[in-house]
Amino acid sequence: MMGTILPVLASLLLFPGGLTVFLTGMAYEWMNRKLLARFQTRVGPRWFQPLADVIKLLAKEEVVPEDVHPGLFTALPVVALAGCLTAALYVPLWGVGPLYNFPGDLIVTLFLLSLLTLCLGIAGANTFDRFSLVGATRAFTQLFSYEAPFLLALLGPAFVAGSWQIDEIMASGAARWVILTQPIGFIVAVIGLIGKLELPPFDAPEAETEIVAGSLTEYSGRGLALFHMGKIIELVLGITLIAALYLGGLYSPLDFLIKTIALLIVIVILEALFARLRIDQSVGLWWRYGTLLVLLQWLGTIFWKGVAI
Amino acid sequence: MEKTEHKKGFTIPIGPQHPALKEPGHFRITVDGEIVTDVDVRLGYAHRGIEKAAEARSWVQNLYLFERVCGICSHIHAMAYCLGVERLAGVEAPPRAQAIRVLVAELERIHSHLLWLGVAAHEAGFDTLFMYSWRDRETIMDVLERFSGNRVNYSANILGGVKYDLDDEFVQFMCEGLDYLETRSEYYLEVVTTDAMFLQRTQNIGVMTRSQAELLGTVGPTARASNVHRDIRYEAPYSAYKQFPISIVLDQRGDLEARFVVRIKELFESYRLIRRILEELPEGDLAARMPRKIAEGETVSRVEAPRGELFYFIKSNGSDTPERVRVRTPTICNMMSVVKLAIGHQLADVPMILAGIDPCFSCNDRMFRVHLDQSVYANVGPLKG
Amino acid sequence: MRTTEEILYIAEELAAGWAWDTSTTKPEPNRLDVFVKYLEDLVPIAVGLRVQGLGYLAAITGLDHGPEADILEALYHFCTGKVVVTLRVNLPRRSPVVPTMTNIIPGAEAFERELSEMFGVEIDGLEHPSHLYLPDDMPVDLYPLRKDVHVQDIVARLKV
Amino acid sequence: MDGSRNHVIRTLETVKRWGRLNSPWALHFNTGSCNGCDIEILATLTPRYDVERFGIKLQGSPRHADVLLCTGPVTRQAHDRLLRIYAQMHEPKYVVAIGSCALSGGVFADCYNTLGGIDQVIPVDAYIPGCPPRPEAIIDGIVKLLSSLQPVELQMEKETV
Repeated sequence: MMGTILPVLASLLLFPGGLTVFLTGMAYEWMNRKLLARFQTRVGPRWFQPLADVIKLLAKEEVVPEDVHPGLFTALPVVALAGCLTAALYVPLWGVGPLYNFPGDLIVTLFLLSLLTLCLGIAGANTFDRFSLVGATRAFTQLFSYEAPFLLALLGPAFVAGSWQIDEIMASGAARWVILTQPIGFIVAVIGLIGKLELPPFDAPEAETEIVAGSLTEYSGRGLALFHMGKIIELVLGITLIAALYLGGLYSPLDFLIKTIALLIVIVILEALFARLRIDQSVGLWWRYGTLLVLLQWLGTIFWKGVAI
Repeated sequence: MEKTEHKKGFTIPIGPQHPALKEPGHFRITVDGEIVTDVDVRLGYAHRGIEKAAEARSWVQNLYLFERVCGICSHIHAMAYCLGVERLAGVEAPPRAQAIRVLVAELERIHSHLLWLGVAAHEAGFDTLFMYSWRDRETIMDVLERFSGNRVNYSANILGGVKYDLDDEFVQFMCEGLDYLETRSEYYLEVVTTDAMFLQRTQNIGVMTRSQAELLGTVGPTARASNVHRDIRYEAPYSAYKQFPISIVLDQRGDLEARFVVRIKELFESYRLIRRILEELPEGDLAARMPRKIAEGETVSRVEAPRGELFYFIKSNGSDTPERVRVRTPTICNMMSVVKLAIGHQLADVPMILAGIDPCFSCNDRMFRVHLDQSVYANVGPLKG
Repeated sequence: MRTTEEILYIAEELAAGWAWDTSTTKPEPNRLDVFVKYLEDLVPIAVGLRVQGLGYLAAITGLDHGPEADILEALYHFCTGKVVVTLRVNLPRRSPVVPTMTNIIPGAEAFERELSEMFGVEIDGLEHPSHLYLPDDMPVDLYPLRKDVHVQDIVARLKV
Repeated sequence: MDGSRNHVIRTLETVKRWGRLNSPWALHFNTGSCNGCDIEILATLTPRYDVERFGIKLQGSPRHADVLLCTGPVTRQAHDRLLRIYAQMHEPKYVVAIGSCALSGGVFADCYNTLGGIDQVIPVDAYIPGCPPRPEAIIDGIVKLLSSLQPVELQMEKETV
């Protein structure tokens, strides 16, 4: 009995879930902030900055505002983080193939990753703060417009491989990188990820100059820390997934580092380069172009597959 | 937090503490979804009662008080005050002092416009531009610091002239700074007119036609972006602007992009003027002697601050303190336009439109708290772009 | 573009033609002070200035001539180019009232509200003649810029 | 048993203190200043000074902030807002008064609408003089404030006494 539980616990708390994914997330957040700072000719944060932020937030007093459902207020960050941690089990983190797999785990992973945005939206709607409410509305709007293209873009490689299982898709794409055959899908996936994570220029749901901190305006201390960690983990998982499916799979830690960091740099460049889009602009952009392009890509792939057979 | 449902719609407060406003103002924005249906302004959070305090202080002490009406345009406030008091006393500052005053005023304009560019970019979520323009602004801050010893309230004016002189080393330092800034400004002009993503946030947003701008009484770059010829330096040259004329920068479009373009183009005009002043800097004294008591009389002193026309009305009763000093800052003239322009736009555009007039609440609030009512503007007509 | 002299001439003619008993002075070469005797002439002259394209309302200044003179004065500054045309009206200190200009000049509201708050001048016809432009706890009958009100009085009457 | 428990608590406190020291998120509130100090606070974010080096981030929501940066002589209208914002911040919180006006009222000391300094309204932990203080001075002030936080040993002794 103990023999079976211990490895499961270890995989959840140490590797690839839990500790490893936290530390990786922090490292990537640091890289993100540091690179952005360098692009803006600043020095940027020190290497331990994300860790200090999280520790400080965890040690801070947490107040549950009036007018909110206290249970929901406390539970949502936990659910969001738990979703992200669970998703870590199905993703080839650090290039050490996914720990668990079953047919269709891609879909489950994607669902688990959407959980964070969903929780963010509900958290905003739960607090009767005006900024939070607007933030929640925007978060949901963005959820609907960015999850779909992201999902479709990731299903492209799955379709080629003829499987919904992450490691099988990875294996089928190893010989020929999917990015070469489905460049549009790749671009949509990267931009979809930025939108999903609410990073600039798609950060309308938490646009500081309009609605302070969006859904999270009323959160502080532990809740904020958990949401924050959920976000950085989702960043890591998102780029891992894209790298695994589009960039020829991840088979060693070195492989993982090179490909994910390259993707991160692309994302940071986009962050630094553009002004924030209004929510109607970012949504319009995706429903009008993103989704359409992916569908075109799909049609192409189907056609090509038909010819090949 | 009170419950938020209103009969009229959903109200979002911006300020007095809000990331978009580095200064305290309070806007109540009623939205229908993301569309703004009503805007209400309340000011007065920075109202200190300066005009009353001025009546109890001597003419010289007041110089330092008015310099601190606003930290961004401190020189121009002091300059307007000095020009007015000198006119009342019948004293004219020596030509060299006049030229140095104008030179510092133009340096201040450069600093203010670059500051504004950064803040406006930040409102649009374009932090890279914000960082770049503020990095370059440090050049001008260095110049000002080297000139006067302080970065912000440089206190170059005294009644009757200026305190500091220019030396060759400083002029050299300043010219290098200006050369650098000129190339940077060209780059910024290119960015704000060609960056497609940024244009999405500025083009055809907050359009104000010429007649609307006139009716609302806007001043400064906000008015000039709507093709209104209103620049005191050009209309009614004061101080050294008579010898060193400036050409007026106008734009036809009246949208946010035009306001960016006008302000950046004004930078080039400032660089040109400063170089010209340095070439033809008159020799002579730095200050004329001023009497302690100022002769009885009233005068109006109008100067062009970075944000628009600054209006001082000074009345002396012949004693060593002023009878009345009335300060009308440019922001209050332009504030009306924000209220009108914002309606019908997206919520996300409101900070941009607000930033578009370059509001300065501490200037503004030395006096006001305004409650604007829409019905008053009914005859202005819709201003949606 | 009209010269300073032309503008001053037009304004002078206008003041003489549109209102009774109006005297004008030129305190400075670029300024024209129009002393408006009857309050009801104030708005028509402003309309006249507007029609002639003579400037925009740059500011409204209040002046208190002190309790002895028993007069408050409101100054409406209109600016065009170099010219500043000032309409001046005297008001009794006890119950000063001026008509609103907001119907013809929307931007006047802020200035009028300042006038009313700082000097206790009632603005006839203003949509929101409400009190309190100053801090919320400012007493309604305390007008900071009147000469007989001292800073100490205000501070003493305000708590906190 | 008690000793080891103490040890654990001490370690935890040290870690917490380290976190607070290295991640001060700031909230800026202008209580009626002339903007001079405000633009210098904003300048600390920008490339030349870059406070992100020290982990200082400017936050929008009082709930997220640890340090309240106040500028200005506190006008009567801003008084209530200042109190409210201070109340909205969560423990531990620190207040820094920036600029002469925030210290004592500065040139506005005898104006009728100012209260003369932040410490007339809320407790202040650090004062940064200057009109306005240079960005370096502001950064120095915040860092000094944080490094003066009570060392863990002292704090624990106090609790046991």
